[in-house]
Amino acid sequence: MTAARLSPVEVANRVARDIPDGSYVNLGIGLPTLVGDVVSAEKEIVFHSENGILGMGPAPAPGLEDPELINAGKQPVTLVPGGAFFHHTDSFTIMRGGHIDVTVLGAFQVSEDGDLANWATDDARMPPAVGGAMDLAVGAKRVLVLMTHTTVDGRPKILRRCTYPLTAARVVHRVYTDLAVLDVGPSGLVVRDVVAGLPRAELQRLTGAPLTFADDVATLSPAGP
Amino acid sequence: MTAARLSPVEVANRVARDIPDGSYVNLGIGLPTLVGDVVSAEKEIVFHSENGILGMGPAPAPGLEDPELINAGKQPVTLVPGGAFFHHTDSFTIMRGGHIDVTVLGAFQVSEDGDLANWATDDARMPPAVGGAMDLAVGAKRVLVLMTHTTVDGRPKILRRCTYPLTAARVVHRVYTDLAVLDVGPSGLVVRDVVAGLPRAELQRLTGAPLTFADDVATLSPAGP
Amino acid sequence: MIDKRVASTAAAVAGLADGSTVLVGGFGAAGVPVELVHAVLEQGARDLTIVTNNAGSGEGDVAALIRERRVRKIICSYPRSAGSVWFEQFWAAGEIELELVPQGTLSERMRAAGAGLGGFFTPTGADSLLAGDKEVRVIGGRRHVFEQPLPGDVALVKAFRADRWGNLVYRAAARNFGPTMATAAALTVVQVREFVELGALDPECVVTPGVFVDRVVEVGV
Amino acid sequence: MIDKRVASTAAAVAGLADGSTVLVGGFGAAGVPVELVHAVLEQGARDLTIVTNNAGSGEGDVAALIRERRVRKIICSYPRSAGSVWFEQFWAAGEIELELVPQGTLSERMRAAGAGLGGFFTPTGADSLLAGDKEVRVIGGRRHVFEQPLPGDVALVKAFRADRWGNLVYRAAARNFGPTMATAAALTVVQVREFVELGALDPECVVTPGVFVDRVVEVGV
Repeated sequence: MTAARLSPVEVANRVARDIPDGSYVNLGIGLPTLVGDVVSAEKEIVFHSENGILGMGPAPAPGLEDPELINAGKQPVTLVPGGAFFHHTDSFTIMRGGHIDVTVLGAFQVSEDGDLANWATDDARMPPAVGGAMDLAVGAKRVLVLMTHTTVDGRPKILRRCTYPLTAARVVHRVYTDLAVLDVGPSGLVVRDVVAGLPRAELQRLTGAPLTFADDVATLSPAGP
Repeated sequence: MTAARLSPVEVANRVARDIPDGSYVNLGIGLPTLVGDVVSAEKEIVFHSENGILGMGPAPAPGLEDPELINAGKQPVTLVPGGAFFHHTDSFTIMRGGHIDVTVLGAFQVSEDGDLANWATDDARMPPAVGGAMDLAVGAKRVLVLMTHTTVDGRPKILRRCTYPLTAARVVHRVYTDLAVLDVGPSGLVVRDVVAGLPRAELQRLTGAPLTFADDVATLSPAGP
Repeated sequence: MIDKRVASTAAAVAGLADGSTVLVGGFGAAGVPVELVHAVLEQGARDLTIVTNNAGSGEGDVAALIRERRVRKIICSYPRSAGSVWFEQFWAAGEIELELVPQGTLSERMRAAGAGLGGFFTPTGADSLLAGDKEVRVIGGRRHVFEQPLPGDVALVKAFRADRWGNLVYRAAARNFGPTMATAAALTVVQVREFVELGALDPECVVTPGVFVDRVVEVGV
Repeated sequence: MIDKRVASTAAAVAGLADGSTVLVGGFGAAGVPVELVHAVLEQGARDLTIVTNNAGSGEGDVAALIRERRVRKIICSYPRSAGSVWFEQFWAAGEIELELVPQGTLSERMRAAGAGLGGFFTPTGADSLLAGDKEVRVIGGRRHVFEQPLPGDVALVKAFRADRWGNLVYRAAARNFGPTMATAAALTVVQVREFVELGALDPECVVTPGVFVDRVVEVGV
């Protein structure tokens, strides 16, 4: 195959380009946190953390960690000037109440209708855990998913219908993978970007739902289109 | 009639005696505010005001009024050390959530079951107005009513059933009037105190619901029993 | 770059559409965004629904909007204050609609809107005429009434200080409905006594984080 | 005279009854009232229902209560953190009950209890398995699920500073569930780093007014 999949940082770069200056943004734990590392310094983005922070800054210098200043992934962070602390109920007012402009979430599966499955698999050996995923999914104005296009064994994660338990129905606006950028449109998935060198038929083969292609499909490359 | 009705301040004195040290108290507007003026300085009582104050103190000295530090009756007040400000939604969390130990309310009518009517009469010429009366009535741990025993034209305000629109049903614990102190018991009204010189039959005549008398009825007098 | 500061009260209320629902802060005279309300008077929007605790007083603030026949309906808890003469006159003439809501329910309904909730059951008013034909349910042995979220198109709020991100602190009992209304409107407009530098507000003491605020204007009072 | 200060963590948790529902603050390690939880371990109450965001970590805090078989049920949003080994072991063996609640709903259910509300409709989880057999209602074109209040018999909270009235301020992201839990329990017990004089806390910055607090103990951390 001539197409090289994007690295996680490259996908994060692509997501970061779509976040407007001045946005209030919540990044899910895991891969989405990369977006915070690569967003342009020319934009003023206010990062929200579910555990009661607006204006979350990067990790502190070693030795300066504050165990009471952590993010949703329980990693030490900092607060930027203009930041504020509040309690959990107020924090979820922000999330559920439609005050977050953009959230970037990881996912196990996304359906062609924008259904999101990112909290549970069909593995019953582990106790279920949900955290704030459902609140973010129903509450953010724009839900972006950042994930690999296929599972580690090559099966599609973008499907007609999710097979894993849903986080929320019809909430995802756009999906960013290591192969493509896809919008969830009123009549299904619309491809906006495809990684350089990947034939459309091959992208369709790796996707479990029918694709249409935008008139102006852009080419995704590590340097960006 | 040989019995002298108590003055409003004398009734307020009687109410104040029943408020335990350390209580969180909300006083309704009008006559109930007198209770704050007469409560013993030996007790530490924290006064709540629905507009976002705990630790409300007395009126400021003339010239020191702060137009942004007012009570529920829109009169200037002060804040005592240990006081705090909060917003309306939090203030009503305190009121409705059962965190106020005692509220003292005025009333048009009280029923033998403890129904309270204190927000509307049957006069349809004035627009209705309710404020925080219903929240206090349903939320406080103990609801005390301070009112005259009868209307200005001598009709009973304590009734089998209220004829005015209800504020809340079965909420009043004790009624303090210028003639008596009455508990709302499981089988009706029980007289605890009667004003000096008032025959029991006369108290019953001025009351629109059957009374029983406690074994140890006390005598209410201006100096207190 | 985030800068929510605007130069005038006229700019702060620009675009207010006829028929809007406007949440107006204040309890008594404390926390009433008088300068913003007067800017609405100048701006001209009409057929407004005003959500506020009282129904205005004298000739200023919401009373002036009522007098100028700009208010179709008022949703409040206590429209009968001293000085609510314009409201009383229009109400008696049947020229203004009133939805009376218990004060805690008023605040809680706006909170529900701001918090993305679909409504709640409260015991407040469940035994009263104000329950009207609302759904009543016995929960824990007690009657509760179902209350719906109350969102605004615009909120007009008075705070004490703001930075350019719109973080707010308030003063004393002028805080009242402001923090809740700020969460509940599509467009939240705030007047403050003074602007401060970003970072000047203690992050532990910010009452309304800027995420809830769209425009801030300095009015000096 | 109001003085909610107690001299020891043992005195702070005295009287905790078997079978109690205990709200335990904290998110990750921040804001966990470790010293109070360990006092509960010493105190001996069993058959507890613990409401908390995570299911403990390592050998301390809630994990220790689980290990010692003192926890019948846990109500939380995320029991699968690194180090939740005791919970995972007991859960796999069917020896502990789990009620999984989305994080915002967990906090909101406790708020409803503290605010005297009978429950609320939320879109969160309405399309998920967690809706279970709960009432679902379409509101504004969107599915909502009815969620009930979640009160505690006791709340264990970690704050930063307290005065003798129990007024509290917190630090940074250690605030998390504390202010809500403090409203939602019949008995609210707080550990703080330090006591301050009455009047030393800025009345504009008090996060939890003392009305919600019953006992406070100084633990130095």
